[in-house]
Amino acid sequence: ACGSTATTSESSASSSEATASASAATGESAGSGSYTGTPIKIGGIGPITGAAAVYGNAVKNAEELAVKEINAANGSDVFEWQFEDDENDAEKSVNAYNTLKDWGMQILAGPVTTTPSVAVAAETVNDNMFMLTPSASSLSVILNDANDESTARGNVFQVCFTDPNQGVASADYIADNGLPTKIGVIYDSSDAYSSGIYDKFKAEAETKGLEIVAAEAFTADNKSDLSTQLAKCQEAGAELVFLPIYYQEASQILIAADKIGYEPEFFGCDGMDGILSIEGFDTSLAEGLMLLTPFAADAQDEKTQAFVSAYEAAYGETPNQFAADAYDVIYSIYQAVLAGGINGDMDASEICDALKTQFTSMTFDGLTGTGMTWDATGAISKNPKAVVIKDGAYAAM
Amino acid sequence: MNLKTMKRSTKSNLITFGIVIAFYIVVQALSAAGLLSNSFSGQLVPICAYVIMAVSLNLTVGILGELSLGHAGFMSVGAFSGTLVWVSINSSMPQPLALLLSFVVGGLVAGIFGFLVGVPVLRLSGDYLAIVTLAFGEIIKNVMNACYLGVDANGLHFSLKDASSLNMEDGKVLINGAQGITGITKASSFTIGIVLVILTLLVILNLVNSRAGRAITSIRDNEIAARSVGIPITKYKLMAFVTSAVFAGIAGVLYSLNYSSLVAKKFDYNTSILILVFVVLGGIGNLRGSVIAAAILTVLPEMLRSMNDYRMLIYAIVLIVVMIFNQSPQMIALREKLTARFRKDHEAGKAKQKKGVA
Amino acid sequence: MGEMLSVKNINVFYGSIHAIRDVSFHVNEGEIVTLIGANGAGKTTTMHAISGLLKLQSGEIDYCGQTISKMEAHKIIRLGLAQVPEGRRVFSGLTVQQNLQMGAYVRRDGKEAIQNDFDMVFELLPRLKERRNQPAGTLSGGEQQMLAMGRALMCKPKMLLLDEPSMGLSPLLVKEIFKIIREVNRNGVTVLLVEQNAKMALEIANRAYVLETGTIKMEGEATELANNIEVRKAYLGC
Amino acid sequence: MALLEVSNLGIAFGGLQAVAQLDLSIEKGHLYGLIGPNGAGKTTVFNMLTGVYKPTEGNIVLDGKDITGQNPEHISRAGVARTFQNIRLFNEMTVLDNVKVGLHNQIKYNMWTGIFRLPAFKEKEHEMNREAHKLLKIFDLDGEANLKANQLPYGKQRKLEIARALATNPKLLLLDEPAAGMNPNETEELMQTVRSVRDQFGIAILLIEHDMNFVMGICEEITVLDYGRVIARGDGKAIRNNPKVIAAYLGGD
Amino acid sequence: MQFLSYLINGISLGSVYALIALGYTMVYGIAKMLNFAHGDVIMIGSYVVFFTFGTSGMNPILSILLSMVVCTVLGVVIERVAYRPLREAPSLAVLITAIGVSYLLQQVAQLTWSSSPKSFISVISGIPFLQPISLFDGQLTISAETIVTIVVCIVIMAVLIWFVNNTSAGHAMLAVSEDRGAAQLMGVNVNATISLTFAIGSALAAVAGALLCSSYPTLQPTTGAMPGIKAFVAAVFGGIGSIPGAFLGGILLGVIENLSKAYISTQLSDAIVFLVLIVVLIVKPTGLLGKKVNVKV
Ligand SMILES: Nc1ncnc2c1ncn2[C@@H]1O[C@H](COP(=O)(O)OP(=O)(O)OP(=O)(O)O)[C@@H](O)[C@H]1O
Ligand SMILES: Nc1ncnc2c1ncn2[C@@H]1O[C@H](COP(=O)(O)OP(=O)(O)OP(=O)(O)O)[C@@H](O)[C@H]1O
Ligand SMILES: [Mg+2]
Ligand SMILES: [Mg+2]
Repeated sequence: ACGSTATTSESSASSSEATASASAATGESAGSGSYTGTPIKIGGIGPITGAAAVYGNAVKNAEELAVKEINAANGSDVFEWQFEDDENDAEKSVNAYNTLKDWGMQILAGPVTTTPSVAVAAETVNDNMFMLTPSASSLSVILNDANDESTARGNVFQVCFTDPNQGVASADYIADNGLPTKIGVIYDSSDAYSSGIYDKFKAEAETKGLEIVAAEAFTADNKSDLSTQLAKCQEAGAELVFLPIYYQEASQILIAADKIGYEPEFFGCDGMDGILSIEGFDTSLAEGLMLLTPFAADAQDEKTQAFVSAYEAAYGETPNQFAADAYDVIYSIYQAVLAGGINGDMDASEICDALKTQFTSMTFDGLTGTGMTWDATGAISKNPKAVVIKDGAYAAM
Repeated sequence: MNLKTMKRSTKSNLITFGIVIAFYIVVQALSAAGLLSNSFSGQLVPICAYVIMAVSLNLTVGILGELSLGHAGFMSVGAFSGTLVWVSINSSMPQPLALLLSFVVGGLVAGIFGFLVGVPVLRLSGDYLAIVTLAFGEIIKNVMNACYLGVDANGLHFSLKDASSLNMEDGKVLINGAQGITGITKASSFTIGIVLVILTLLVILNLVNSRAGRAITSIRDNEIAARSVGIPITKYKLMAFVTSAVFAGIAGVLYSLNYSSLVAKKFDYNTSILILVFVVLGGIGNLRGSVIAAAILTVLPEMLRSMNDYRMLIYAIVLIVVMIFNQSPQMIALREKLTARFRKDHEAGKAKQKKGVA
Repeated sequence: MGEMLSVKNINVFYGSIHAIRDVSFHVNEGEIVTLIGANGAGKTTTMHAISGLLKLQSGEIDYCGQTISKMEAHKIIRLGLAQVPEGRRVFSGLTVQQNLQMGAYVRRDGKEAIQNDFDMVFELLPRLKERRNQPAGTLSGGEQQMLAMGRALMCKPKMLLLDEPSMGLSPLLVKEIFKIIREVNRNGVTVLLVEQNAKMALEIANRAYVLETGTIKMEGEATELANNIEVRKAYLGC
Repeated sequence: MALLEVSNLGIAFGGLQAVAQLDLSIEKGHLYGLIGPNGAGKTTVFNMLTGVYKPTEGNIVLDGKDITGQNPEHISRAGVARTFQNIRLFNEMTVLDNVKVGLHNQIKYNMWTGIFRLPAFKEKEHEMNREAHKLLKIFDLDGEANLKANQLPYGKQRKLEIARALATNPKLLLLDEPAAGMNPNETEELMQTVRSVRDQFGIAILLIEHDMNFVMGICEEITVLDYGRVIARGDGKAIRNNPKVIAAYLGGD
Repeated sequence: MQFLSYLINGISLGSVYALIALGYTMVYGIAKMLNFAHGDVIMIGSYVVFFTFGTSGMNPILSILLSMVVCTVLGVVIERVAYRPLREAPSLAVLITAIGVSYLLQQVAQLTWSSSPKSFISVISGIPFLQPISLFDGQLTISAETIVTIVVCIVIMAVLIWFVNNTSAGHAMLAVSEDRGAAQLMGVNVNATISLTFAIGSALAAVAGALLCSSYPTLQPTTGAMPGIKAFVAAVFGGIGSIPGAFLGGILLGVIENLSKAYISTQLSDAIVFLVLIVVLIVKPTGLLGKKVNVKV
C-alpha cells in the first residue's frame, strides 16, 4: 500500500518558500559547482501492471520526469535511472531488485507499495543499499520489528508519512477540530496500507474519546459492491465516515452514498488524493470531503504548478500524490548527493552510508511539504495538514 | 517383458532426477565462478517452490484426474503454520532442527487441510469439485487476511477482527492480518530447495509407479470400473489429495522462509492458476514436464523485463502460442511427422554411407 | 447402375499405427455391400474414413461423382451419406425423441415429412416409442442400438454406413434389423454393411469384401464368398 | 448351500419396474446363462448383483453372506467380478496395468513400501507382472501388453475386460455380452476360453449373451427374463423349444 | 426494513452476477470449456460503452449495441484463434489458453486506456424514463439499475431457454455438448455451432459489462476479473449448463454475500460465501438446478 501524509504548507507562504528551496537546492550545488562525477544509477520499483498499476505508473512517470529535469538542468547526466515492474508482489519485487542490482543500481527509489517494500527492504539491509520509498507507509518497511523502534533497518527511508502517523493524525485532527465524534470506518482489510492505518486510527480514537460506531471492511475480492458497508454505517448513525482507502473505492462509496441519500462527513487519507482527476467522476459528489494529503495538484505555488504542467505535458494525466512523493524522492536524493559530495564512482554501500548521514541531518523542501526531516529510523517528519474539497478543488482548512 | 516395463518407468524417473541434479551442479558451478546474475540466483528458491507445487498439483490433476483451482490454499496454510513455528523457535533451538520442524509442521498442517477438502471430493467430481477447491483457496486467503495472532505475558491472543481487538499489553504480534508475518529471519536456500524437490519427486514418482498409483490412475480413467474391481476409491482419492496437499505445504514453507515477510494475498486464486498453467503446459500427468515447465515459466517473465511495458503482454502471447503449439493435435501430428521423416532421412543417410563404404 | 461410392487405395494411420493399407473398393447404387473381417481388421476405421471422422493419409474417396475425402463430416452427411457408428454414440443426455430429431437435423423437407418418418421409425422399432421420453443414456444396450439405427433412418439417407448394427440385439431383433436393412435398400437406399454376423450379412448382401489387417484379401459376389471355403472357415465358423 | 442365492430381487426406476421378483441360485463351478429381449433387465440384474444399483426389494446372499445393497468395492472383494456391456477399460493405462489394477486386492503391499521401494516392492511387482501375463496369455493379449487399452480393437477390448475381472480372483464371474462384436470363429474361441477359465479357476460364471450358439453351447442352465420377470428356466434344449421364449425372444423361423 | 434494503443490495449485486453467469454458462455448458477470458470481454465491452456513451455522449442504447457488436467479434475471433486449434486437445489445455487470453485482454486494455480508473456513468441515467422505485415513503429505494438488470436477466434467460430448445441451432448446441463426433455425423457443423455459442456469450458479456459498471462504476483493466470468477462460481452453484440455474446461482450468490456482510462480518464475507457454496454442493453435488447425469452401466 501507499501513502504519505505530509501536507503542502499554506499556499500563500509555500509559493515563496518553495521557490526559495528550489533555488536553495541549486544554490547548494552552486557551491560545489553543478554535478560533474559519473552518473549515479538510481533504480525504481513498483507495480506497472495489474490492479495496482495506477500507483506504480504515477511513481514511474514522476521519477522519470525528475531525473530528466535534473540531468537537463545540470547539463551532464547526474542520474541514470531504470524502473522495474513488481506487479505489487513481494517475490516479483525482490526479483526486480536483483535485476536492478545486475544493472548496477546504486540507490533504490522504491518500491511503491507496502508488502513488496517490506520484502525488498530486508534485502537492501544485507547489501547496505540506500532505499527511499515514495509511498510505502507501513512501519515494517523501516523497522525489522514493527513494534520496536530499536530494530530500525537504518538504510531505509520514507518520503511518505507512516501509517501510525496517518491514523493518529487523522484521529487527532477529527477530535481537535470539533468534527463529529460518532464515526464509521470503511477500510480494505485485505490491504496492508488500509488496515494498517485503521488499526492505529482505532487505537488513537479511543484515547481521544471518539466513538467508532461502525468499522466495516471490504476486500479486493468484493469491493465492487460497497453499499452494504455504507448502509451499516448509516444504520449505526455514523456522522463522519473515515475512509483510509484509495480513491477509486472512495469514489464508489461517494456515489453509493449519494444513491441512498446518506450525507455524513467523509474524511480520507493520502490515498484519497487523485479522486478529483478520475475520468468521468462527478466531482460534485466529493464536495466537502476532507482529506490529509501532502499534495494538491491545483495548489498555486509555482513548484507544484511547474511539476503539474510538466507532468501533464509528458503523460497526459494529472499527477496524484504518488507522483508528487516520487518526485520528491528523486529531488531529495539529488539534494543529498550534492550536499554529501556523492558521485557514481563510489559503490552502493559507500553511497548508502553517505546518504544516511545526509538524510538524517538535512532538511528538504519539496512538493509534499517544506522543512521535511528524517530521524534515524528513516521515518519522515512533516506536519500533517488537512484540506477540504470546495467547488471541485482542494482548499486549506 | 515385465522387466522391460519396469525399466521403462524407472529409466524415465532417473532422467528426471538427472535433470534436477544436473541443474543443481551447473548452478553451483556458475555461482562458484561468480557467473550467476543476482536476478537468477534470486529466483532459485522460488523456482524450487513452484516445481514442488507443480509436481504435487500434477498428482491431483494429472494422476487422479480432478481439477483443483485452490492449490495455493494448501501452500498458504503450510507457509503460515511452518513460518509461525520458525519465527517462534528458531532463536531457541539449533537452526537445522528448527528448520526441519517448520517443514514438518507446514507439511502436516497442509495435509490436514487436504484431508478436510478431500471429504467433499468424495461426493463431488469434475467442475463442481474444481469450484470447491477454488472456494477453499479463497476462504483460506480471506481468513488469513483477517487473522490476527499475538503473544504476550499472558499467552496467545487471537482475533478475526483487527489488531487492537487482540488487546495485548505490548507483546509481539505474530500475524498481523493483511500485513501478515514480518521480520522473518530468512532460512531457505537453493540447496534446501533442491533437496525438497528431489524428495517430492521421489515420493510422488514412486507413489505413481506403484500399486497405489495404479489404483489412483484407474479411478481417473473409469471410476465405475475401478470400483468393480474392488478399488476403495475413497481411500485413494484422499491419499492423492492429502499427499499433494502435504507437498504444497512444504513448498509454502520453503517459499515463505525465502523472504522476510509473508502475506496471505500472495496465495490467491491467481497463484493456483499459475501452478495449473505449469502442470498443463508441462503435460497433464507428466511429472518431468511439470518440473521443466515450472522452472521455465518462473524465469520467463524475468527474462522479458527488457520489454518493460509490454512484458506481460508478451508473456500472455507466449503462453497462448506455446499452449497451441504443444497441445493442438495438428501440431503434435506435424511434429511426429517431422521427427519420423528426420529419422527416415537419418537412416537413409546411414544406408548411403554403408553403400559408400562397400 | 453406376458406382455410388468408390474408395481408391486409401491409407489411414493412428499416430504411427498403420491401420488401413491401400484399401480400394466400391459400392454401386442400390447395392448392399458388406465388409467382413476379424477384430482389428480395420472395418470401423474404414467406415470412419468414409464418413469423414478420420482423415486419410493418402488415397481418395468419391461419392456420387464428387471427392469427399477432404470434406468435413458434417458436409458429407448433407450429401445423404449417413452412418450408424460402432458403439451406438447416442446423445445420452437427450431423450429418445430428441435423438431422433437430431437424426433429421439436416433435413429441410418440412415438418410433416419428418413426422411421417417418426411414425415410420416408431413402427419399425416399437420399443423406442415406449421410451420416447427416456434419456437415451439410460436405455439398455439393445435399445440404444435401435435408437442409433432409427436416428440414421431419420435423415433419409441415399446411402447408409452400418457398423455392426446387430451388435447386442436379441435374435428376434437381429432378424428384425436385417429385415429393415433389406427394406430400406428396396426403397432405394444403398448400404455398406460391417457385420460380425457374416452369415446373415452375406445372405442379404449383393457383394462382399474381406478385410484382413488393414488390406482387402478377397472380394466377390456375396453368394460366392458365402460358399468359399476359406471364408466359411474364417468367418462363418463352419 | 449354493454359491449365490438371489431371492425376490427387484428394482424400479421411477415408474419403471425394470426387474421384479427374481429368484436365482448359482452353484460353484457351473455355467449359467441369462437371456431375454433387449431391455428385459439383464444388465440391471448384474448391476444389482455388483452393487452398482441398490435393489428396491429382495436380497442377495453370496457364500452365506448377505451382500444386498453393499457397495461395489465390498462386493468385488467378497468375490463377484464382472464385465460391462459397454466396455469400461482404463483407457489411458496399458493393457498390462489394466490387469494389474485387477490384482489390486490379490497381491498387496502398502503405500510406504511403494514410496520407499522397500524390498517387498520389487518382489510383489514381479509377482503381479507374472500373474498379469499369465492372464493375458489366456486371452492371447500378451502381445499387446504395452499398448494403451483404447488402442485395442473392440473384440480385444472385450477380452481384456474379462482378463481384468478374472484378476480379482472371483468366486462368481458375470459376463455381459462377452461375444458382442466377435465373429463366429472368435466366438467359438471365446467359448473355449470361458470353459477353460471355468475349469482352471473352478469358478461359477453367469453370462448374458444374445448369441444363441454361444449360450446354448456352454451354459448348463439358462434363465430367461422378459420385462424384468423370469419367463423360463432350464437347459439349452428346453429353452430353445419353449414357446414363450420363442415368441418373446428367439423368434420362430 | 433494514433487512429489506440489505436484501435488495444483495439482489442487485446478484442480478449482475446472474447476467454474467448466463453468458458464462452458455459457453460453459455447450463448448464444455471454462472461458476465463469472459470477464475480460466484459471489461472491454464496458470500455466501449464508457467511451461512446460516457465520453462522446452517444445514445446509450446505440452505444450498448455497438459494444455488443465489438464483443461478439472479439469473442468469435478469440475462439477461432486461441481455442479452436485445441478442439481435440484435453479440455484443460483450452482452459490455459483462456487464461492467456484473459491476461492478454487486460494488458491490451491497460496499454490502450492506461491503468488509471474511470468512473463509469450509468447508462440507465441516460434513459430518462427509467427512475428508481422508492417504497415505504422513501425508506427503501430500488435503483433503476437494479430493476433494469433483473428485467434484462429474466428476458435473456427466457430467450436463451427458448432458443436452445426450439431452434435447430439450439438443438445443434445440445448435440455438440453431448458428443461432438456423433453431432458431426448428424450433420452439425461443430465449429460453427461453437462459434455461435461464443458470439452469443460475448454479446451477453457486452450487456453485462454495461450494467455491471452502471451499478458499480469503477472501470479498470482488471474490472472484469473478479466478477468473472464470481459468475463462474454462480454458474456452477446453479448447476452447470442450466440456464435458470445460472440465474438463480447469481442472485443467491449476491444475496448471501450481502447478508453475510450485513449480519455476520464484513471482513469474512468472502469466506462465508464460499463456505455456504461448499456446503450446498456437498448436499447437492450437481448444483441447485443441475440435472443428475445418471450414467447407465
Ligand atoms: N484410437 C486408436 N488408436 C490407435 N490404434 C487404433 C485406434 N483405434 C483402432 N486402432 C487400431 O486400428 C486397427 C483397426 O481397428 P478397427 O477398430 O478399425 O478394427 P475393426 O475391424 O473395427 O475391429 P472390430 O471388429 O473389433 O470392431 C486395430 O489394429 C486397432 O488396434
Ligand atoms: N438408470 C436407469 N434409469 C432408467 N431406466 C433404466 C435405467 N437403467 C435401465 N433402465 C431401463 O431398464 C430396462 C432394463 O435395462 P437393461 O439394461 O437391464 O436391459 P438388458 O436386459 O440389459 O437389455 P440389453 O440386452 O439390450 O442390454 C431398460 O428398459 C432400460 O431402459
Ligand atoms: Mg469395429
Ligand atoms: Mg444389457
